[in-house]
Amino acid sequence: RAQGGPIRIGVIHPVTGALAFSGAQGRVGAEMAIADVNAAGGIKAMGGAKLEAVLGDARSTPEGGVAEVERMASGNVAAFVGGFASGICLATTQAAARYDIPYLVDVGVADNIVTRGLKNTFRFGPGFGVISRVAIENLVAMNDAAGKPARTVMIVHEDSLFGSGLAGLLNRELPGKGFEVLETIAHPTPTRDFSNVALRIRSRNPDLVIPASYYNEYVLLARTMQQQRVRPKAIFSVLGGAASNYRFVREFPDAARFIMDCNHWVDGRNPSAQALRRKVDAANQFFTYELFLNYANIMLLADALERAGSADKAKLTEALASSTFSGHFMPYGPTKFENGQNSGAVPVVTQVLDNDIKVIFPASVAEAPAVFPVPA
Amino acid sequence: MRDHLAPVLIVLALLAGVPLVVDSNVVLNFLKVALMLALAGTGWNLLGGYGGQFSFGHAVFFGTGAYAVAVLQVRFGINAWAAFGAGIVLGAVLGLAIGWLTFRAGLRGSYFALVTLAFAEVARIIASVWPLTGAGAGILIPLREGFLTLQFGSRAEGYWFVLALLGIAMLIVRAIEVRRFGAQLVAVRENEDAARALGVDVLRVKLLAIALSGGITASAGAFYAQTFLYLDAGLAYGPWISVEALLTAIVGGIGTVWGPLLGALVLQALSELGKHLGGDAPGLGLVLFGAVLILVVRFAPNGIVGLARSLRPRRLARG
Amino acid sequence: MLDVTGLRAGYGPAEVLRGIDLTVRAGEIVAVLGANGAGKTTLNRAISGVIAVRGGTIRFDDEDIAGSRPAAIVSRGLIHVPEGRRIFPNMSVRENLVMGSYARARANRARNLDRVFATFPRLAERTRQAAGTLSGGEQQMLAIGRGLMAEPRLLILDEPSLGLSPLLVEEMFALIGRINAEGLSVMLVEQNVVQSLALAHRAYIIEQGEIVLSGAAEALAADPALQKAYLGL
Amino acid sequence: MLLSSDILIQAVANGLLTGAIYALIALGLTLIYGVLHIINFAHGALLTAALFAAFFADRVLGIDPWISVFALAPAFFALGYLLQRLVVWPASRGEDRAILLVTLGLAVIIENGLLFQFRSDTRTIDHPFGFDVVELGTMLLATTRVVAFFAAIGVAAALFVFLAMTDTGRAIRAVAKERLGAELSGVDVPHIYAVTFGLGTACLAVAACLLLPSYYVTPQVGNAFVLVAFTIVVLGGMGSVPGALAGGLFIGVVESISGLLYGETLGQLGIFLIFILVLLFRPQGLFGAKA
Amino acid sequence: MAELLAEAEGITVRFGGLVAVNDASVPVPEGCIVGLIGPNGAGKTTLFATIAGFQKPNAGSIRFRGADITRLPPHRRAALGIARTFQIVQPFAGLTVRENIAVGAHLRHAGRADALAAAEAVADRVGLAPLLNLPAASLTVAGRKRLELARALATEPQLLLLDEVLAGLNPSEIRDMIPVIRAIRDGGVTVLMIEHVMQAVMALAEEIHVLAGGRIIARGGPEQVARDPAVVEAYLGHGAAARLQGGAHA
Ligand SMILES: Nc1ncnc2c1ncn2[C@@H]1O[C@H](COP(=O)(O)OP(=O)(O)OP(=O)(O)O)[C@@H](O)[C@H]1O
Ligand SMILES: Nc1ncnc2c1ncn2[C@@H]1O[C@H](COP(=O)(O)OP(=O)(O)OP(=O)(O)O)[C@@H](O)[C@H]1O
Ligand SMILES: [Mg+2]
Ligand SMILES: [Mg+2]
Repeated sequence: RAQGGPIRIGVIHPVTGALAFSGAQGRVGAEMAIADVNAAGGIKAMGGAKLEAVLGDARSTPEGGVAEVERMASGNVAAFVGGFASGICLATTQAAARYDIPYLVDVGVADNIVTRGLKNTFRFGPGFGVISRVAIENLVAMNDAAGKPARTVMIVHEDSLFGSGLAGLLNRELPGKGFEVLETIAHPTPTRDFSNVALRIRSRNPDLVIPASYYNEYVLLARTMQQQRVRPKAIFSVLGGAASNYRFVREFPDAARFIMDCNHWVDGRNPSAQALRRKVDAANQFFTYELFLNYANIMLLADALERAGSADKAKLTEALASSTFSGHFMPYGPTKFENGQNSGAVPVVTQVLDNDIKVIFPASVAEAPAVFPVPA
Repeated sequence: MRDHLAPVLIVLALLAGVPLVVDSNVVLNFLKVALMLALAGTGWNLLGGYGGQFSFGHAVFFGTGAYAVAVLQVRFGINAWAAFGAGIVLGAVLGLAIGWLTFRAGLRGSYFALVTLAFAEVARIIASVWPLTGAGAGILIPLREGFLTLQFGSRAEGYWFVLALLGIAMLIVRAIEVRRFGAQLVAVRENEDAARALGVDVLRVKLLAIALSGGITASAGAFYAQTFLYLDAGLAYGPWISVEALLTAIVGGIGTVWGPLLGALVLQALSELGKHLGGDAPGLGLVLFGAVLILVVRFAPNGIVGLARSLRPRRLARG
Repeated sequence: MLDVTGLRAGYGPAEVLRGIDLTVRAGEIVAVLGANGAGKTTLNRAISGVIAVRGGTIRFDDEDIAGSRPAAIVSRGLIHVPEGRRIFPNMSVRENLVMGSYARARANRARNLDRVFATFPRLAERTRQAAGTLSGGEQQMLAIGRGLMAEPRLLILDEPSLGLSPLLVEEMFALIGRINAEGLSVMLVEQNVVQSLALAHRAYIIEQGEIVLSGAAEALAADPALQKAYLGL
Repeated sequence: MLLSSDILIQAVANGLLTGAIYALIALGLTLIYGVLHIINFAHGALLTAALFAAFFADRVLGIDPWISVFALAPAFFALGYLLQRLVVWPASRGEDRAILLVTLGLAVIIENGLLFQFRSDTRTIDHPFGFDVVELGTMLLATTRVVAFFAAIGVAAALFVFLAMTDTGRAIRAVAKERLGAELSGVDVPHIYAVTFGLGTACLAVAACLLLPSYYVTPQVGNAFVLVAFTIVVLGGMGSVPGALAGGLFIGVVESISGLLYGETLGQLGIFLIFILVLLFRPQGLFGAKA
Repeated sequence: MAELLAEAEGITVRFGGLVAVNDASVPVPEGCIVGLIGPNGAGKTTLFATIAGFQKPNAGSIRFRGADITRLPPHRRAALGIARTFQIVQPFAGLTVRENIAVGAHLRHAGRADALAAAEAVADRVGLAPLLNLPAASLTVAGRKRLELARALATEPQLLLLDEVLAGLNPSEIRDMIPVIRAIRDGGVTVLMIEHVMQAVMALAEEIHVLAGGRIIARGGPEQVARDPAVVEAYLGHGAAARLQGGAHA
């Protein structure tokens, strides 16, 4: 590469097909971060070299992602960021590994993405195991703190990896922690109608409803529950599309109010997080976790480039593996990769309060106290 | 009879030489995916193109081949090659089962098309809830490169493998074309009653065709699983796979040996072209792809093979 | 009434009609005869606009209809009862007949239905049967009945006696004579040479897409060449 | 599991409400299928387009979908008519398998054109009756869906009468099976094809306007409904309007009940198992004529 | 009389309320040409369909070479040596004439080359040789009728069921076809034919069965049947009867 030329970064997301919304959000985050890095003077250790995004569309399939990896690898990218879905990430990391090009997984929560021994693969955010474990811990802790108002639970989950995995875990863990799981309802994505689910919830009248669904279904469920006058003591979701989505909060403030979610989220008190939030609002975009996780990943990559002082694959991989990056706005502390997984990464609990999304747990990063149980 | 196979063998040999002269992984990856689609399409074509039984659900075979190879390795520790073979057999057996249910009931035409679509959906739903297939979580084949594990280190090896599969499938189709079974299959496509009157056991012919078809398409699915190493219900049984299988065959030239291969290459190229022209704007590339697809249909109504034939001086029918 | 000059038509690369000249005058029955594949059906299709005309003119009531769409030609009262019946198999006998008055004579639908049922009592017995399950001969009756529903001014019949029992053939020819007597012009394509010539006023013989012989029916029937070629005498 | 009869009855009611919308979508499909003999792969994308149209009518022009339906139905009739006349017919030249590909191409274009233009956001409208319910004993039925139910039944009935009683309706059925015969009866075949396509598309516009108050819009949203609609078309008998209606209601109830008993995921299985069973024992569909 | 090759016995077929064939029996002696005539809608084609196995009879049985084949599917009957043509022709429209016939020939010839050679030989016999390479879709009605005949012949049948294969031919063409059919019989194939073209039936058939309203109303030699008042009344009409009488004397 010519000295002083831009450093090319492969930004791969599913921007067409079924996952288009999340993919597009992720792309926006990565592009914003790259613009910010460049505006701040580029990679100083490399003479102010600029970052350049090479955009790729995985078309919502693994093979689509791999085709992009191949194309970009032949176009000399220094690293990859993105993937979004676990299935895509599994395929793209593996393809990138053949070239030893470092790959930063943005969301892809499947645990085995980072347990396959691929030296090039790094995940900054928490994996599924951690998220679900922390979600249960947090739920129990919050319930205890509030005087155990919730005892009975119904779980509504989408039927792919994340929803069914979580439902399985909840069913195993919750009974030992003083909860009774009344019923577990799986639904496909998309589901056209939630009337019956609401009906069943109404008839069993649980204290707590735990939905684990993607955005559209989540919204339909919440709307239908409101319509059918189903009012549990709390709705506590995990990675639950709508409870950490400003569009939902804005469009259905009544249905969204007081919903809690254990999810990837920024440390809301962090100034750079607030700045990003403002910027996203100004750009008329929605501040979603796909967006800021990608942003954070680019920041992490920029830091590694600074330390490596080179875009060389081996050096960059080494710099990532030894990264102790703390200039991000996630509530994780400095990064520390163990077998490619950032061991400090944890989710937090957010709640819809005053038409905004606030972190309410753990206390160390909480912006507001939890409202639990929900006032009748 | 040898003469009939010669053109196929020559083209296969030429394709086999590609990795020796081209060392772009982009090209090899492109070809590899195209050949995989051609393989799925060749299976579809045997039943749909020659037999006239349009299936909208060939994903059911693709997915079954894929899941078989994954589940047998991961859950039962069976060797990858054996699992691959089992996947093909399973595809064929499933074909027999579906064929027996549908053809026996006299389903044909669009009814058959929609029933196969329903079978694919049933398979997708089952795979998304059955623990054996990993249910919603999907199933991951552990990454272990090597000949015995059927995971190829280099792009070229994977390419040759799928080329070999496609070659076998094409030779099978070609051989059928020039035999009694081929004539009967085509007769069934054209007019079942007339075929029956001429002593064709219509049910048997269709069953044999769907079994072969299922097996061939299952091999494409097995290859998919073995290449990307991860499967979930949507990837294995998604409706788009069924569409691609029929698209390659129809665009290339239905009921011809070459159709699926040409169709797959052209469609993949169009898709790349769309992507290229559409730039980074999501959707634009696919809009162009759709538009070109319609133009292809407009100007090559009998597929690319048909177009090529009409450009050549009229040949007397094969004798 | 119908005046065809220099008509050329065909399918794909093959030209089937190579310059046909033919007239049907008002009130006439004109028979068109010829061997298999001579182009009789192709001639009918070209006249009724189903296939493209490649040359020549077709004048109906002094207006050129070559190149018009079939629907427009039907509206003018030129009705073609096609070879092979082409009835609507999924619809009832009655609905088939009603479809006959789709483009013409809607107002007289009820009256014409009664007339057709009077002409073909067999159809009256089967008004609700799906047309596709009628026997071959019954389907032929239905096809003609459907054609009559449009109150044709010129009726083109393509092998109407095909597949009918001798008794019905007899009746069919009598029927054609009767409707002609009521003022309808008929162009009759037939293989039943003897009876056609007995009924028709004039006749044309087509061979390989060209008219090779024409004239008064009686004269043709006596023509030794024709007797040898078409009557098997 | 214990289920009170109250719940079962409400589930049946819910199923009927959903089923009516399915029926409407299936109606469009069955019409187009019946005449063009082809499965219109663009149906889902056109439904999506209709939903977008209804959405923007509401958001930009402030016209409630229940009002805008009176403009959108004719507009989509025209759209369907023109698509068939200007795209599908010329490109396919009436060849079945070419039509299949053309509609597939159209689907890709429409879906991705919408994605390109409007991005993949999920959009919803805030309907004045969006959260209202009709209370019927212990049942709470969403007002919007009750309205949709009656409207859908009305449209199906009107369509049935149209096909059975009018000349154009008969011409549609005639062209379906015997093109040459219809041409020679004076039917303008390309026109009838286009009318049919237009009617099928207009059904989608009605469905979209009824669906929108209780649903959402994304560039992929139509597909979920069309898969079910295919099932309904076969179940009811291809080309049969009463079949589509009965099939839609039936599938709605089956989905609802089996969803209630086995969960929504396996409930989907219920639909397809019924479908396969029907095909095996009554291949011509509930209302279909024997081949 | 020769031994019976095939026999339809007491066949009844109902379609809903309609009795299309009503207790009809037709014996077919080996080596003969047997005619089946009757008014339109009499049930002739339906009776054929039961013999060839396309239509299950509600009552009655079909025997072939003494064995009861009532339950055999059509393709098994074809293998035994029963071939039929369709009144409403059913060509393999997308295939050439040669390929059409070869499908029939494949019943007895596994090899492609053999089957094609056999197809050409058959085409020669029925006068389709010049059209071998044309797509079947481009044949005229009469051409399709010949094709029906050729395909059926190509299966090398012992019993050939011909459903109005002469319809649509003009008198001289019919005259040309008569020896073809006779030659088929002379080649050892028994023929059962439905035909409305009386000249041909009279010239060819050794025995004629007359079906009307689903019942056999008359049977016997051609002359005898043509004179039968019931047949004249129901089927021939007086004009045709008169012409036939005239022809017979000429
Ligand atoms: N659809 C078609 N495509 C191609 N060729 C055709 C088509 N229809 C007819 N032909 C050819 O055109 C020629 C004339 O056919 P046409 O049907 O007009 O004959 P005809 O005089 O009506 O014969 P017949 O007495 O058998 O009905 C024939 O050689 C036939 O093979
Ligand atoms: N599938 C069916 N459903 C109902 N009725 C039928 C069916 N098939 C035939 N028919 C009726 O059975 C009767 C006998 O029909 P068939 O075709 O056997 O007559 P045919 O003697 O061959 O007459 P043609 O000389 O006109 O061909 C007819 O009235 C016909 O309408
Ligand atoms: Mg003709
Ligand atoms: Mg008959």
